[in-house]
Amino acid sequence: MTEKQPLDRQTMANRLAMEFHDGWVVNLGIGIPTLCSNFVHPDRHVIFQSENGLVNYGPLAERGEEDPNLVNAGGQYVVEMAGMAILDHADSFALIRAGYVDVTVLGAYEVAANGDFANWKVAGAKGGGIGGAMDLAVGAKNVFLALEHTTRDGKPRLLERCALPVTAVGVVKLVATNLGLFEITEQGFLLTEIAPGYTPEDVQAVSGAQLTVSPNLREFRRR
Amino acid sequence: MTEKQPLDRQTMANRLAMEFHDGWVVNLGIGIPTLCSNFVHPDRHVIFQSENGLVNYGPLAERGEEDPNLVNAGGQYVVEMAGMAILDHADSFALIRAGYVDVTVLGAYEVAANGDFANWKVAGAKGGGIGGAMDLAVGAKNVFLALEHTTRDGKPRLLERCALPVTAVGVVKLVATNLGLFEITEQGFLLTEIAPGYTPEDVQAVSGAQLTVSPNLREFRRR
Amino acid sequence: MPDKVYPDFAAAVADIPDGASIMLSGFAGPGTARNLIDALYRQGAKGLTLISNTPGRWQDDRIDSGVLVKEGRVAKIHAAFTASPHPSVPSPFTDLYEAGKIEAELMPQGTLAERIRAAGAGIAAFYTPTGVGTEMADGKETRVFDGREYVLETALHADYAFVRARRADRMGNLQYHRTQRNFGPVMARAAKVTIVEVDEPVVEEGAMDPDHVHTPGIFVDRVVAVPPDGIQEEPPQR
Amino acid sequence: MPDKVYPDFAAAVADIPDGASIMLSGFAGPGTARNLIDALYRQGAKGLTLISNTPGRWQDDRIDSGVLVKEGRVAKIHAAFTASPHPSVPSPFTDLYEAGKIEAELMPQGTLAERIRAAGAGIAAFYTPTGVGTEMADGKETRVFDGREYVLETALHADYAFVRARRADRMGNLQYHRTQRNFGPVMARAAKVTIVEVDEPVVEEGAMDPDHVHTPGIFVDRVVAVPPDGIQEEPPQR
Repeated sequence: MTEKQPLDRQTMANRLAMEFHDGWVVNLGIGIPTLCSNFVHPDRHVIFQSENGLVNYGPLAERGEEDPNLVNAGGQYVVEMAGMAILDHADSFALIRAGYVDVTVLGAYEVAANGDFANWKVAGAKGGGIGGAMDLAVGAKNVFLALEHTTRDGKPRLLERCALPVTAVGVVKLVATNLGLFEITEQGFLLTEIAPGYTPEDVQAVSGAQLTVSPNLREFRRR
Repeated sequence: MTEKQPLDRQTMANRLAMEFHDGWVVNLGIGIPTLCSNFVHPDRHVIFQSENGLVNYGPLAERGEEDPNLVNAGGQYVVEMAGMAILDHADSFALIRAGYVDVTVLGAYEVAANGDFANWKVAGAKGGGIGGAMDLAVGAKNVFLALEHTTRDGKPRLLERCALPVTAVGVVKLVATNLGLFEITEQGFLLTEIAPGYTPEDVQAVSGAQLTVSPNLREFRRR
Repeated sequence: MPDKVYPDFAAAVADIPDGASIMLSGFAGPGTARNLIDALYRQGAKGLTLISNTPGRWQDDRIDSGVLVKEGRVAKIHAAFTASPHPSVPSPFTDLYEAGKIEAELMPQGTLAERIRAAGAGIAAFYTPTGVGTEMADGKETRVFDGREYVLETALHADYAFVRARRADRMGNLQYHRTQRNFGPVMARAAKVTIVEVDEPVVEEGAMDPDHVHTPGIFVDRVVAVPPDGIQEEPPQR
Repeated sequence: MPDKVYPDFAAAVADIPDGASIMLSGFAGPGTARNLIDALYRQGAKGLTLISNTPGRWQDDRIDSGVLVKEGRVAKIHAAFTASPHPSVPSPFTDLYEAGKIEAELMPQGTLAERIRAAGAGIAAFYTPTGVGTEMADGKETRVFDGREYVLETALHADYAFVRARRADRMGNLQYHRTQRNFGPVMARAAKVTIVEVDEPVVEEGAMDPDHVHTPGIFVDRVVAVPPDGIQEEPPQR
């Protein structure tokens, strides 16, 4: 019997990046999603877009080659890419709301079986941090999430309904956690790929929603 | 007794241009209003704006120096001015609606004592030509009109209420015709300057609204 | 990545079906995609809906939307003019319109631009002060904000946009020259498929300063460079 | 023509009264008018309303809106964050907000940008799909267009805007460098008085290609060039 091997953050990000189509416009949130840009598909090229007005930017800047005025939405210094373009903030969010982003990958505190998710406010807080997430969630053609399967104290993040205030309603299509890959369907969470050494029962035990197991369940793809 | 001398179009335009303040952003309609740009005030500089995205453009282009892609809203070739800027059409009308135009000078078929005017549709026509007039009329801080005092068959154009479909409601402040200069006040048309040889009674006789005569009535200013 | 550079105008408009809605950039000449309009004329599509500043003028030696209108290929037009701005400017539209053979929606030019902008910005509708108290507000919802009255206008979408620019790179990034820009940037964002003709040969990615790209390539689907024997911008009339 | 070039930051902010509303450009550093914020801090105005992406962070060595917040000079803030985006990023705002000593209106960043854009476009309100079904739509009017639900949002105006750009000419025409642009163009149009600090010495009119002016000077009221010993954009942290 294989030892249980939860997936690391880069593996989760890579798996979602494998779903990017050639030519897609991709927006990556802060945290695990940012790691998607490290995955380079051999025969597909994607365009990275950042809500602070960057279209078609390059990888993170190496030390010493940063331009102080060229950052992504996470405030990280990035480098230029041939064919890059700059927009002001209103035009950048116009682009997002109008559906020109093919996929946004976001982090989340919770995701629900009905496609709702929550990522802007923690329990009991007066304030929140929305940033561009609500616009991306309603504007992007596909919303993918990358999150740890449970909270630090072991509570499930995959739920029947979100307990926290939601970021958007019914938009999530695909979720990668450290335990597996889940499509959100009419029937809720569909477990399609699973971390090595785990059984569907293991994953169900730490989930707050009923999972459906794909008849084609396979080990989590790494390439 | 002075011979009656109706004002020519350039004189009407000049008179309105004398009201431009230093630094004003000025938008000129097709026809008589365009002639305002020929008036150069010795110690005031204005910025001409055109609704097709031109900010701070120069005079009409001389023959041979036209740029086929540089026209004003009347489709006339103009020359560049140091400090010129270009906007797209949405941004250009954003500028207009947001109140950055200090004055627009427009032509009109009719103007009413309540500040309404009509310049986009003739009687009996199915179609009309609005162009940028409605946006300018509600957006500009000042709306000035330049028009002949009567139609070709002698009917008045200064009326108690517009008969034609209006372009905007209650916006006109100042009107120059070939017979005089009129402020629009709470009491309606106030005749402040008059063409040489005309009496207020002469002007009233060809007007369709009751005129008030300014106690300071003077001959139409030419400089 | 799909190649956006098309070999000729015919290929760039080949798939446009009867009944398509098409935004046409251009104001008083500059920005008008005359080569694409000419190609569409030859292609034969009919029952079209056009969205443009005017219904076009058409003189024998110049191609613009009027050539489609005149041939009865246009079912409806959304424009800021349904009469010639000048009696001296011929419009093949007028006779058809008076005869009820073509539909038209007339609106203020700023409303036209903003409705197109809204479509490309994911905004469904907006309140504008323009047209309040005029026929343009007839039958529309009005509402007072901070003591001023506004009229509700909705986004205007289209299947295609025809745009003319000065320069494009292989990714479809565009630069316009002077008042050629006009409706180009907003139409490119509002249409499902944006087709662009450019004055100059297509350049490689990286040839434009990113600060000076007017329309990012993600809004552009097809690009054709106007050849030396193509239709150039209308020269000044002498 | 009034001279828009001011000799120093103190002069450029001297007339800002208590209770003024101020838009602050800047996103994650670039575009933040740190010298103007610093001058306003020294000037002493209080009871301010700020409109900016975040309520600022403030570390001893960096000036941003947080320095005004921390000193209790801000009565209200409109922002896309009322909590730190990262627990690692300090915000002087949080304690005051939790204690009820500062008001805040939280909204999605695209709604913030579009509300500012609307103010500078003469649009009173618009329907956006963002925030539907969330707390952000609580108490707001929603409406269905073409089968999709939208929420009504209104224009957001201000008395002043503080913007940082790369270059200005004497008429106030601006160019931004890369993501320094962010909120600059829309805030410059939405505020009654726009004050700009620029990286480079002010140039003469005519030094910029008209096609590459990002913000026309008619939206700009005051310009100050950042001197060599002024506050430069935050260098990368090592």
